[in-house]
Amino acid sequence: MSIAESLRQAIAEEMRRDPRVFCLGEDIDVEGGFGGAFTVTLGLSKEFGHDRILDTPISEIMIAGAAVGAAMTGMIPIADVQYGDFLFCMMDQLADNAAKMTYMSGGTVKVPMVMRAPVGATTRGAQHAQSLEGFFTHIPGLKIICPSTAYDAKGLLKTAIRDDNPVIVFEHKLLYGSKGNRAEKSALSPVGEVPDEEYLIPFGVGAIRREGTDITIVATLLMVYKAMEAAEILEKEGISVEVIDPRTLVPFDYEMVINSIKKTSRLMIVEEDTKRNGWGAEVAAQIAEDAFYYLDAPVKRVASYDVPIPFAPVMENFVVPSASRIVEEARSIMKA
Amino acid sequence: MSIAESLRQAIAEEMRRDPRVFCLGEDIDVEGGFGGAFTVTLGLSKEFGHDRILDTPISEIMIAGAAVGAAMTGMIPIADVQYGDFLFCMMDQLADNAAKMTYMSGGTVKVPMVMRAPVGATTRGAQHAQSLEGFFTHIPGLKIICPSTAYDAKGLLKTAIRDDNPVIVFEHKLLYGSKGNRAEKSALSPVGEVPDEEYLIPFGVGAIRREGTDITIVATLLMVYKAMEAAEILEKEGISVEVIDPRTLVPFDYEMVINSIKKTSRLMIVEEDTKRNGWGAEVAAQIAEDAFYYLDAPVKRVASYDVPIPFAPVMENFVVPSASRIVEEARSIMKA
Amino acid sequence: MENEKIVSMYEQMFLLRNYEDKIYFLFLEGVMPGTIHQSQGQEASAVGMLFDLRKADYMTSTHRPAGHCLAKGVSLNSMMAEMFAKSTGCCKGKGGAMHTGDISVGAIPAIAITAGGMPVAVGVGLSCKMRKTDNVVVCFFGDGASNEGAFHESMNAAAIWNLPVVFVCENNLYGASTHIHQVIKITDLAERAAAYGMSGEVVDGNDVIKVNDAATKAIEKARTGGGPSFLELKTYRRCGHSRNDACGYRDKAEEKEWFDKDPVARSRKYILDNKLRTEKELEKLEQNILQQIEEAVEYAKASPSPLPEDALTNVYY
Amino acid sequence: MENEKIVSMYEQMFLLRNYEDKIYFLFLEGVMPGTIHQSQGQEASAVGMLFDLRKADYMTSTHRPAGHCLAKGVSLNSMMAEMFAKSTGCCKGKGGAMHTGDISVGAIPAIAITAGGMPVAVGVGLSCKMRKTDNVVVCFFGDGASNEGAFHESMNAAAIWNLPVVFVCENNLYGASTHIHQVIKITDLAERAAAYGMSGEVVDGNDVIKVNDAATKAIEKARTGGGPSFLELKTYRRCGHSRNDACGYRDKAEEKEWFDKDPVARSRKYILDNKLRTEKELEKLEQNILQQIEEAVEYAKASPSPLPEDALTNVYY
Ligand SMILES: Cc1ncc(C[n+]2csc(CCOP(=O)(O)OP(=O)(O)O)c2C)c(N)n1
Ligand SMILES: Cc1ncc(C[n+]2csc(CCOP(=O)(O)OP(=O)(O)O)c2C)c(N)n1
Ligand SMILES: [Mg+2]
Ligand SMILES: [Mg+2]
Repeated sequence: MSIAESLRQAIAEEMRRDPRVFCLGEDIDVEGGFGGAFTVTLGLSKEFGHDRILDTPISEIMIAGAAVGAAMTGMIPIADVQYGDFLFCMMDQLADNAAKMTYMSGGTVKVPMVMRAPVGATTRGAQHAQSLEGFFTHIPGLKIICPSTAYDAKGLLKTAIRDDNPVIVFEHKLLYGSKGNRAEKSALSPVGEVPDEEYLIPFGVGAIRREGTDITIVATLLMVYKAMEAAEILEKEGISVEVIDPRTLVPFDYEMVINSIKKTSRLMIVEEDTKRNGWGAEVAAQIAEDAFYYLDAPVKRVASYDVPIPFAPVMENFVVPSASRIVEEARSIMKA
Repeated sequence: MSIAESLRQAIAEEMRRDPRVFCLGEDIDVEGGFGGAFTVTLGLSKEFGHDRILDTPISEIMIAGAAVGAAMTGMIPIADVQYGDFLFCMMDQLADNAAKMTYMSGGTVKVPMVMRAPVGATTRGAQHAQSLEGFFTHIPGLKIICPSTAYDAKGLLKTAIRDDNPVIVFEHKLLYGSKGNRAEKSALSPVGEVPDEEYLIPFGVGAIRREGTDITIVATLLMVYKAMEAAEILEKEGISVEVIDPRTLVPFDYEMVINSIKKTSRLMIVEEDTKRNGWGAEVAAQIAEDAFYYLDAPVKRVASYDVPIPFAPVMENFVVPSASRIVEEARSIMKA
Repeated sequence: MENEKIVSMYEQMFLLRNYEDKIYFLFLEGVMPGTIHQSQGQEASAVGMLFDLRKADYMTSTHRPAGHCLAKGVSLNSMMAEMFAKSTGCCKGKGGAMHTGDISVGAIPAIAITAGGMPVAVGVGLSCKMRKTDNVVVCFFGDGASNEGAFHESMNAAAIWNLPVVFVCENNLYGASTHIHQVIKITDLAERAAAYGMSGEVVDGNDVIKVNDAATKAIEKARTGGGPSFLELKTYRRCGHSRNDACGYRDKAEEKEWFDKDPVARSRKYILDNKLRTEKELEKLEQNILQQIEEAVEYAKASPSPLPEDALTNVYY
Repeated sequence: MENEKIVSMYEQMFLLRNYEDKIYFLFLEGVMPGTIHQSQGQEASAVGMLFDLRKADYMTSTHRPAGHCLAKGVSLNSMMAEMFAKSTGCCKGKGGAMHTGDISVGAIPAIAITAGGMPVAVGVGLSCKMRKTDNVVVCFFGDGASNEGAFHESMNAAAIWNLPVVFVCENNLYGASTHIHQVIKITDLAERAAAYGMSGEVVDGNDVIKVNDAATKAIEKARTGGGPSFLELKTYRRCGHSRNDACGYRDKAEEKEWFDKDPVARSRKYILDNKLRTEKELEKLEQNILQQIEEAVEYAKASPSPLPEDALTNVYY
């Protein structure tokens, strides 16, 4: 099953289970339309109707604010933004209202909402390419998840929908496996097993994608696959890489990473977000603080260079971390 | 001279020097009004008129976007946001337009604008208290400065106005020294010497506020003063603290910090921004990468706890780093 | 309108006025942290709009929330305690003067971002409709807020979805120090409703009876599936924008003109002129309210402060 | 209107149409990266609005910028090269299809955030006014964009400051897959101008002569200190919203009705009917344009690609 399909399944199952759950966003299921920019909500209105699969005007402030208001008063909105970049248009509602309402009210108000946002560079130019995780991990009160497989996408999204707090789901455009007109060139579109019986995946529990003994690589979303690709190559050179996918950034599974470092004593963080103050900076700083004495080498961050994402594929591919860049950095860490 | 006065002087001098320079913002110089929330622009319209000291509607998207458009076409806007928190309302214009225009245009367009934003917790509650540096250091294309003295405020702002790129100036509410009705309870309001002759301060050059041999503390804005206070106390215990004020976060004076660490081999970063993914995370990660072998102890970050800023002073004072917290952390680092 | 209702509304306005005056006094005494944005002069708006709401109905407010909150039923003691930053406050001392509220009585904790509460009100209205209740939401905001993008997106969404939202623009002529006619080119903000296919009406915001008439109509319309309305209440601040603001930006003649239209005094005069109560009866009732306010202050002062570590709780629900 | 102007406008529309058709063909061939948002069917808007602008005047555009850019004078070669992601592109290959422009001819690089270019246009207008020039800015945006907060804040600011901005809403009935009447409750978006004290006018956006008439009036007004105007051009996309969009959300009858009103065909017919040119003359002139497009493709293909490391330059000016 593709990630787009597993997300759709998660939404459908939760909407069947709980009448409070509904979706809102731009073009999420107009008749004859796209089902959202990446087909995740395609066809859901057939079963749930257009009242619960609510197509909105192009009004991001309202979409986020309406989700907050609905969540505070008995509903569980799943809001959709066509490209993660547009979260900037609703930043105030997410940072000042969604994230702070429970706290400002002294714990008397809850805001059980989900905000879904596609990220990643896909040769669309700088305003349709950003990975925004680092902006949102910096906001107390939000939970941040980033599923990289169909299995995780379904299990984590269902957990997010049942969480009493605002959760932002970062999904990667090249991992959806969107079909037809919405298919993405150069997409990876991993398909994965998704069991028929219901399951949930708790936040804050990472997944070891590959075991290794020389270097620990922490990566999310598309970068998990780049890291795995690099690990294959490095193995041939006798460098054994352990790849950890934290799956959620807030909360973050530091225990898993530190246990891995105890074994490898080397850490590389790979993120598509730009480097300066990306989520990797926090993880690197935290690990350097908590696991300082287990480390034989400095924590290495491989991230997009600190530039807006360029349009030309040759430049975009250079800016975003590639398997070969990961391989090179790994080699130099081993030399260190 | 107070920081508010030195900022006002910088603006006035640059407006006299260059007719392209103008100010815009809410309530920045209405007759009989406040001169901005912290009096920085008070009275400037007397000399420059209301065309160049432009009071705007409460329209943050427009304020930032208009600054971008004016900057692209021959003007040099200095935009004012009453509280830094409201930058979230204009986030898209700053992140997607101001920061990316030069790049997206292949270097053919310049955006010489200044965005002034007051930060810091002053018992106003969570929506009027945030320190947002960490959000903006994460945006490629912006320069970020944070003057903590009257001398720096004037010299850095003048440099910012003459810079061909968008510069965000973070100013601290408790350091302005705003007078009269706009005076802040529990403000520090440092007064400092400001020479009569013109001067500029280059970006990327920190200032050593105090020399020391045991621990290097990097702090900005209000935290510089908390760190100095802590240093006094620690000195009596025989712990010699070097306090570095980087003065600008993007670009950042890593050389000064690393040279200091070579001497002290211990680093503490103190920021009012919340810890997770604050600017301190980036500095800690970068130093842990570049100065790993000079460090005898993990880089320690002292920051606001990861919560929205609470209203009650007793809680606010607990959340925001205090001199005593810095002292305690310093002691434990020395034990490490 | 029944006479008892008029008297009850006066009582509430008297409470709001004297609560704010008391807060102002205490603030100047220095016993209260932060800042205050008070609503003296705008009591007819809060009371007239909210008097007929049910507990299950909702209200969203602004940085100037005290009147709205008291009129929606947030307890006087918990309001006062919040101002004193006590753990018995309606926000446990975590919210403060700009975020008071109590969801258990339908008062959404106030949002201090100008117009920031409007999209939230749309969501509340959407929720009322989706849950098939006949509850409504009254959304307060100021004249200055009507220039925010959030205003536009919220008005349009409520209109197309026919939501039970009553948008109430408290036009007190100023956004902080800026006169509304310096920042709009039209005469009445009510004209903006047409851009969304919504009905807009200008109301004398200093006459609680007129406000309440308009309110009951708009609320009934929303409750019965008639959709949103936009009411522009012309009113005025007797106080400064915040803290110790001398209002140097206001014309003294303008101030006098409006102070003469004081909603509380007008209502009191109406009651006496129409003999709904005698002077004596009114004084008794007023004493009673002043007494409650004093008790609220005592309650707040006697209440425990939060512990520093309490700051670490309630980040998540 | 002089006949030669009508012919010249037709030439430009023919260029825009065939440029887009060529791009579409090349895109399907797979030689172009990214996505495309094309403007076939909306040529009368770009050409009619911009034909009379001076080089020193400005234009802001959207995610659908090709027509606007070509009509404002961005060179055909540099447009084509940008689509091929070459370093000879108008944005050196860094911008891409959604950000084309050339400030040296007054074409602000396009902004792909819906309505995101509107506040920028306000700033450009402010700059034109503050620098005491008589330049104007034409600000393009779509029907869907009119529901963004940025639209509201920009319209109001331009109105109160009386800026030389001509707001042009290209109402092609859809925002992506969403019909405009599903997201607004009014009939014409032009009605929204009144909320800002601005004049608003509905124009047949598929008739280049009517568009140009409205344009010249609005531009003249802006140039002479008369302030901003709002024009709603009713038009239609012949193409999909982006890439290979089959437009399954559009009613076929609606499509037919609009395709019959094709602006390029109408203009051509007008020229022949009024004997401004003979069929032969038109074909010659059209061949010439098709030739230029082919040459642009050759130019683009022959142009050098940027180096990977070029990605690290131009972050700062
Ligand atoms: C987004 C945002 N911008 C600016 C402010 C600062 N501010 C607080 S109140 C206010 C004036 C609001 O005016 P109005 O909407 O008329 O409400 P009033 O104060 O008159 O009740 C301003 C500018 C804010 N809180 N939020
Ligand atoms: C802020 C923002 N939200 C959503 C999008 C995604 N998007 C791109 S074009 C578009 C439709 C715009 O419709 P309209 O304004 O009518 O312009 P048109 O495409 O019809 O030319 C949308 C929703 C975006 N680019 N920016
Ligand atoms: Mg007001
Ligand atoms: Mg459209």
